[in-house]
Amino acid sequence: MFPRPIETQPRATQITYQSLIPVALLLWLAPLIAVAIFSIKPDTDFTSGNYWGWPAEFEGFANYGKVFFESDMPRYLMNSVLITVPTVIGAVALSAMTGFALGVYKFRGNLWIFFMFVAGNFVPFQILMVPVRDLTLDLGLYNTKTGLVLFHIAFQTGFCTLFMRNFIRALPFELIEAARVEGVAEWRIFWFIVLPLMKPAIAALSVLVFTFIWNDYFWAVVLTQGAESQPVTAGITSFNAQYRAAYHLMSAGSIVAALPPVAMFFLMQRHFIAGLTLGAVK
Amino acid sequence: MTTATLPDTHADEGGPGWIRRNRMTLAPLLFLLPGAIFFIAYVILPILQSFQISFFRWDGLGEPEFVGLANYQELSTDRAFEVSLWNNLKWLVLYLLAIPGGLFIALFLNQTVAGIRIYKSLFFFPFVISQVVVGLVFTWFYDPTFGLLNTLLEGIGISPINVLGDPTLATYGVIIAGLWPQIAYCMILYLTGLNAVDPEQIEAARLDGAKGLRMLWHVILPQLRPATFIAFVVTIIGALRSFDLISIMTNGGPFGSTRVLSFYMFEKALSEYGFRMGYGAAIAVVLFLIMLVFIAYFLWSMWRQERGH
Amino acid sequence: QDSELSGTLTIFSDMSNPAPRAVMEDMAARFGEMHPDLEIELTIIDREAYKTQIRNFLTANPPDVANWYAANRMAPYVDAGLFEDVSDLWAEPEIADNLASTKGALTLDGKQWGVPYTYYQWGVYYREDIYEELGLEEPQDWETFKSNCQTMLDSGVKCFTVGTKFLWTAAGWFDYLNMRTNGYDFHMQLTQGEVEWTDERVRQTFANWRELIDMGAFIDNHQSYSWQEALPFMVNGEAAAYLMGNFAVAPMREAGLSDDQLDFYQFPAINPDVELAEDAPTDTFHIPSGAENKEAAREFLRFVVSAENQTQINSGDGLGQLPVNSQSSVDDDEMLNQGFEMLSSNAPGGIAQFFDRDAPAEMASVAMEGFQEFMVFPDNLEDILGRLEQARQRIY
Amino acid sequence: MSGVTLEKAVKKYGEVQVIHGLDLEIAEGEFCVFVGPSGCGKSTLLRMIAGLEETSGGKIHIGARDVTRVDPSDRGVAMVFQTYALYPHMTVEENMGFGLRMTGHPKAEIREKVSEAARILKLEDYLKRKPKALSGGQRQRVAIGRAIVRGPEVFLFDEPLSNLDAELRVDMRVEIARLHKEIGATMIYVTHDQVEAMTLADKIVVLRAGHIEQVGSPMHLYNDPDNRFVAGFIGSPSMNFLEGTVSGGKVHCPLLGETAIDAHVALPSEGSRVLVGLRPQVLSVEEGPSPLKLDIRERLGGVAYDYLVDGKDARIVVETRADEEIPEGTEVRLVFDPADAMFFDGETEARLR
Amino acid sequence: MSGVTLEKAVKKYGEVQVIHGLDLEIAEGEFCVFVGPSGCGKSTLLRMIAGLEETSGGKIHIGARDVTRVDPSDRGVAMVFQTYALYPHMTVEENMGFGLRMTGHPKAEIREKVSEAARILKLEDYLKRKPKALSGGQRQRVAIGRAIVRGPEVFLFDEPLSNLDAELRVDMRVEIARLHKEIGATMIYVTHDQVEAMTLADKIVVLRAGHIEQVGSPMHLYNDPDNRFVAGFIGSPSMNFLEGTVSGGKVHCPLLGETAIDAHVALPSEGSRVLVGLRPQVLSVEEGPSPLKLDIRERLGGVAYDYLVDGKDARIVVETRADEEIPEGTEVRLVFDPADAMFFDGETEARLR
Ligand SMILES: Nc1ncnc2c1ncn2[C@@H]1O[C@H](COP(=O)(O)OP(=O)(O)OP(=O)(O)O)[C@@H](O)[C@H]1O
Ligand SMILES: Nc1ncnc2c1ncn2[C@@H]1O[C@H](COP(=O)(O)OP(=O)(O)OP(=O)(O)O)[C@@H](O)[C@H]1O
Ligand SMILES: [Mg+2]
Ligand SMILES: [Mg+2]
Repeated sequence: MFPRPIETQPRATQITYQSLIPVALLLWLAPLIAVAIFSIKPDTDFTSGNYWGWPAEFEGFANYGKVFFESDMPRYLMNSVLITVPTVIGAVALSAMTGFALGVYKFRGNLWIFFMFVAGNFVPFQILMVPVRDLTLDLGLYNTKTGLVLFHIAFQTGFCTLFMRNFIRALPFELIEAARVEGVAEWRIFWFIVLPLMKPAIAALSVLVFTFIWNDYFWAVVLTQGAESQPVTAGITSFNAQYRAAYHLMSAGSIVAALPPVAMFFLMQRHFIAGLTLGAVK
Repeated sequence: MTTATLPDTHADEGGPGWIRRNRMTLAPLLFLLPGAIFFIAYVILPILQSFQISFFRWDGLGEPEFVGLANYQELSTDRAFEVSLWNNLKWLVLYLLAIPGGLFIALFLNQTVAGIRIYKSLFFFPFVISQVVVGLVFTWFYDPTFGLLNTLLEGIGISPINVLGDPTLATYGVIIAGLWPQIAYCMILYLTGLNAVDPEQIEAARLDGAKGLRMLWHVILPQLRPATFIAFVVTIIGALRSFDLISIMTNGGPFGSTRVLSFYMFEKALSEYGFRMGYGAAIAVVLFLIMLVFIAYFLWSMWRQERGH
Repeated sequence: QDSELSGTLTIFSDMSNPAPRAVMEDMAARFGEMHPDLEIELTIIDREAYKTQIRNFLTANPPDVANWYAANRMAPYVDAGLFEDVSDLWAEPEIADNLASTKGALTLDGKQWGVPYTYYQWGVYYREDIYEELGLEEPQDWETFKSNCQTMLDSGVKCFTVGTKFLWTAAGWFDYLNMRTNGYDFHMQLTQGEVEWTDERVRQTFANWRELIDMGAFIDNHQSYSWQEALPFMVNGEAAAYLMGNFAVAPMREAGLSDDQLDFYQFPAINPDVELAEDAPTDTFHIPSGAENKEAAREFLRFVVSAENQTQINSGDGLGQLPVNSQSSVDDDEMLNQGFEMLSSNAPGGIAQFFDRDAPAEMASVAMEGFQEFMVFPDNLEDILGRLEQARQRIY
Repeated sequence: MSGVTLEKAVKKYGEVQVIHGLDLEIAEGEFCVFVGPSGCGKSTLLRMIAGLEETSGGKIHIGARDVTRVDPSDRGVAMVFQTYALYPHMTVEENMGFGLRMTGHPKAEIREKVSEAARILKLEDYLKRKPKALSGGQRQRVAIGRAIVRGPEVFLFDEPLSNLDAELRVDMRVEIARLHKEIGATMIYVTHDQVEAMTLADKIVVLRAGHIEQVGSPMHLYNDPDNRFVAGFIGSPSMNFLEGTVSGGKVHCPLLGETAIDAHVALPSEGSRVLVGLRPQVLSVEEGPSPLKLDIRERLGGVAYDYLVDGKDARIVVETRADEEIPEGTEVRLVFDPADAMFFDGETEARLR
Repeated sequence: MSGVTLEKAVKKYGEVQVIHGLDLEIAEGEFCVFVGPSGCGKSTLLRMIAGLEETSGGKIHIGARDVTRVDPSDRGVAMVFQTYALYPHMTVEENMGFGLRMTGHPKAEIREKVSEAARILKLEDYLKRKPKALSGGQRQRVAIGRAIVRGPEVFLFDEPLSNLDAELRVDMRVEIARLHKEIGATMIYVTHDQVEAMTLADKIVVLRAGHIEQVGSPMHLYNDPDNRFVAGFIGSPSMNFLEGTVSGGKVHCPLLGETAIDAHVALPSEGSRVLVGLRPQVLSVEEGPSPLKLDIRERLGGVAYDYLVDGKDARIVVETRADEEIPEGTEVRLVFDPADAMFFDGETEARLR
């Protein structure tokens, strides 16, 4: 292991290290901690200039209550869920199939099609902005969650295909051959053999795509408008406009917006990190 | 596949016979089709369309008017475009600092002490949070009147600075905000990379007398090359796509000094005052061409890998 | 007499803030009562979102009636043939007589493309209590304006708060300084692209502006704030005045400023030779050319501009703004009264819409960015003007 | 059940031909082993028979049927892979029954066949386990069980034991031999472990670079190889080859000093190069002046191997049993019965008989 | 150069003790092999000598120096790892010279030493290649070369050949033996391949569960094992053990039928359980009524192994040379010279002498 395991070092070094980590962590997360503290401060702290001090009193319930019951935040959150979940399902389903096709079959152009997905995934998505917006308009899906979901599925399919295909490639090909010798139809091989084996990849991808989509802002701005279809990332800005300089509420709103991916991350940490390293691209 | 259950009198010509004989061709096609259709419709065709639109003058409402290369000509004299291009370059270069930064933290955390897993994931935290929130947080951090930065600066007797209001500093301010999650990302990549470093090689190097930085440079870093490569790719992509933070933190300002290409094209094509689809598309094309260098590099190295197998 | 109206009338509106929203809903309900056979579908969209969304629905699924703004702001849609020519309405005496003051703002290519429903004055909102404390009066001329400011600065209060992050607030200052320096007609020529930005008269405007900047009249770091974020400076007494539209009054009152603390004055004359002119942005209703029920739509527009309706919607419980119909009465509100007084009797030069409504969108965005830069780096003036001139030549 | 016949079977990958028109007959119930150095085409040939690789030319028959263009699933073969290829998400029982389930057999029948196979392979106690929870040898047995369940006409094995450690390999080898005795089906088995080939096969097929070098029973190949390649490949330690020249109807080898070998075979013309093949088992050494020196003696307890070198690159291995005490470094002479020597042509490497 | 001495060496991982106070002396220039079953602590012990694991107790000397707390790089040892542990991004030359480079030797000297090592190992043609472009055996040679270049007092090998295939393993084994003769340095070698141990070692250390079972020369361990464990571990195929009981000064084994064995050793008291150890090489079989049956005969050309079973779980291996034709399935009797049998106590498993 590098650097040298700390257990083999003198006791003093060990203690220094052990106490350094939390300090470093506090510094590293200082901005977030600040926001968290903001979000439980009373309004008066800001007018009286107590920005960085300890909250004069705990107003967390009031602040979060306001966010949940007196603003459009719940609506935005709901939108985010309704956008993110179908996208995750759609992208994972489509890419499991494309990944299977590209990973298992040999046919002319296989690698080129694969590269098409990969390259498309790395495209600066701004170049898609004008045409995709027009396409969405033409489909009559502008400013609908469906429009956003369809696009996200398509775009994420590129990334997911890269991921899935490489994962399937790494599966022992003999499993598929064994099934073929046993007379199993191709789609059944996909369904009964490959899909169950891809569970870890599917889990990792789902978490990854979930955070990507949840945190998307650009496309939310380009393809949707207004509280009836915008996700929380876009909503938070209009929320902020609504509450102007009310930092305690803005902070509470930001925390609420950040919470689902964070929760996802903590619940599915292992998959998440596996996903990042396996796919290793956004 | 479903037809097999029915008795079929024409088993020999066409029908299931044909399906059966060609199923190794049909199967990949059918599996590929839904994903490919989606992807082509929403990604590939739009790229081509963008190229096409960039040759037109179009306000997105009326009829597009073909203007040839006029948009590109205008770009070559457009100061705002020039600023955006330079800013993109700054992003590219400075964003790469995330790689050594991530490596440093990863090395710091690559120990096995109690609770280290929790620490690792907490350090990774910033990456999971939406850039919108990151942008807001840093905007407050930089706030000229009450921001923590200036509170601290005052504390040590330096006059306050308005990072995001100063055209010479604003871009750097935004990049620093962007580095925060990106460093976290690189850190995780390196942590997993370090996990995969062959312990026997480290031991061999220890017997060979390599220590500290020399060990890092000669033995560890070469083994971390895959992680570095990936970190490089994602950082470049992140740098070129940067939009959210700029939009949240400065909205391109002050007076356009923090624009990058992606933001500028949004401004030109879709924002409140933007009605120039053709021009926006031309900016996108330029951005795409820059990115193409990296895409080509990535595909090339992937192609080599595939060959290597 | 109108009961023959039938079918559906779809209305898209951007009146999304709580008070305007109620007004709009009420207006639709009342119109519906008058026409029982007519079904009214009202869609209210977030005001900011509406600005970009209008492009999409005008082409994709046009309603029968839509909100928008007057003057050049509607030019792209008029040029693209997306708005219906409503000159016929303006030929009706009811409208022609009572709305004459805003006819110009709704005229493009010699035709009228919509009707106004409200407008509001711009001017200087100030902290009466601070002025009193320092013994200052509402200024009537440029010198007093500056000397007042100096007094305030000496006592540690900034003269003006402003938040230019989103640029348009700087344009308000330019509008006033330019109209006071060069007059309404010149301002209009400039926004129409008929005058060079490098013109000596334009420079004079900026020179006047610079005097204020050099004094330090504006709060620091205004480029980091939106107009709302600049409010606390005034509320907290760190700045004494705000050049803003009347819509700023509500949040200031909300933030705790009482009527004793808050007052309004007209931007004073600079060049005594030019007549005073004012910004009074007009909000409007239009009929998209793709509308299906144009007959009902026209009837709705007539209803909107009627004196009675305008009185009602602009009242203090409603929009709290000024009615356009000259037969309407103005609500009894300190600010509105002053504003109405000012616009109807003390604006002989003319009434402008606002910079980003008078100038084409692209010009507006380039120019406003220049204004912001000027406010921070006045020394860059030459460069800025050169850029604006270049843009002018390209755009018009 | 039925045998397998190849007729001019050819396999090309693009331009590269890896199987060069092989003819081969494997009788019903025979245990046939393909051996050969790595890359010689053993796996490819097996996979062609399975249908996993397309046959580029020639014909393949299983029994009387021409299966050259038939899908793998319809050939009536079962294959056991080197990596076992067990479905990791299914239990042993499900693994073994999967093929039947997918081809729509009734549940009861599947269960019956699976339990019969499990009995043969002593897997009854593991039916509910996942492959992960099994040892290497058990996994291998499951893989074989999966093949048995389908009751194929032909079993194909591709190096099934190479992932097991030495001890287990011996056990499983014995078990496969027993299985063949019990089921009696045709089996084709690929290996490059020649102990496996020798002990299991009824018939060994020696392949080299896509060609068949020799076909025959193990002892036949050991005792009567057709050429130098087969002679060197079969037998452990490998046969020693000494360079020699024909002179006066006898063979002179520089390494043997002055003594010429009296060869009772048809030697080529005077002065031709020949190779003298001598198995380590037929050699012994005695001290004496010689170009050869005892380099290293490896003692394994029961036997010892003496490595002789001539100072250049020749190396000769001699298997000795008695614990003679010739010190390393001594010059030694080879002693053998000329009747045990084999002779190969120096050019064609064909056996001289 | 110098030997290695362990004094009460102890290794603990937390609470778990894996090396239990070993004493061992390895003379200068000696080739010492550690053998033992997996997990017995061979690698741990080797790594303690290298300094890669801290020593929890006791002392380690290399030559006269106490190195117990010395840094690995300063111990004057070089290690060859099972996975070779070559730096993949460096050429062969750089790999071999890396250690010297790190300790600041001048370039010319490094080059000289590298080319000397390359000569010894016949690696001259590959100096510019990266490890990826080398075969397994070549990689192994580079790993050894890297050790040689540093001119250490002690070479440590941890199962260096276990990743090679059978044939290469034989070659490399011979090569390592030659290297030891040529350099003459002290070498410590870990393996669980007992052929390697037998052929390479001057001294074999048999470990079990962190204890030394026996130390001695290979032939000593083969001919005179101290206990059942060593007897079973050394020799291939393994020694057969037959259960027996002492009765009337002789040993009765059920598997041998009525005949009792006349043991010329100090037997325990009447009725005690003893184990009779018989190597496959000393056994032969003849047809006749017996509890044993010839199950399978494996013919390997030179030798054949007969597997005898008793229908329960005993299995006896007999090595036969002549090609007797006893058919499989026949009942057979074991024949041997009682002088070749070894006896072990049934409880302690210690050798009875
Ligand atoms: N897909 C392929 N494309 C091109 N050549 C191939 C392909 N698969 C195998 N070959 C070549 O065919 C030859 C035979 O390969 P095969 O796998 O049958 O060898 P093998 O005898 O099984 O070797 P091993 O003992 O290593 O398994 C080799 O030279 C190999 O390089
Ligand atoms: N880091 C460790 N922590 C705890 N126990 C360990 C550690 N490393 C090894 N052990 C234990 O020490 C014992 C000896 O391990 P060692 O690796 O030396 O065995 P070995 O003889 O080399 O086995 P093999 O032949 O499999 O390589 C084992 O029981 C192992 O479980
Ligand atoms: Mg093979
Ligand atoms: Mg070990």
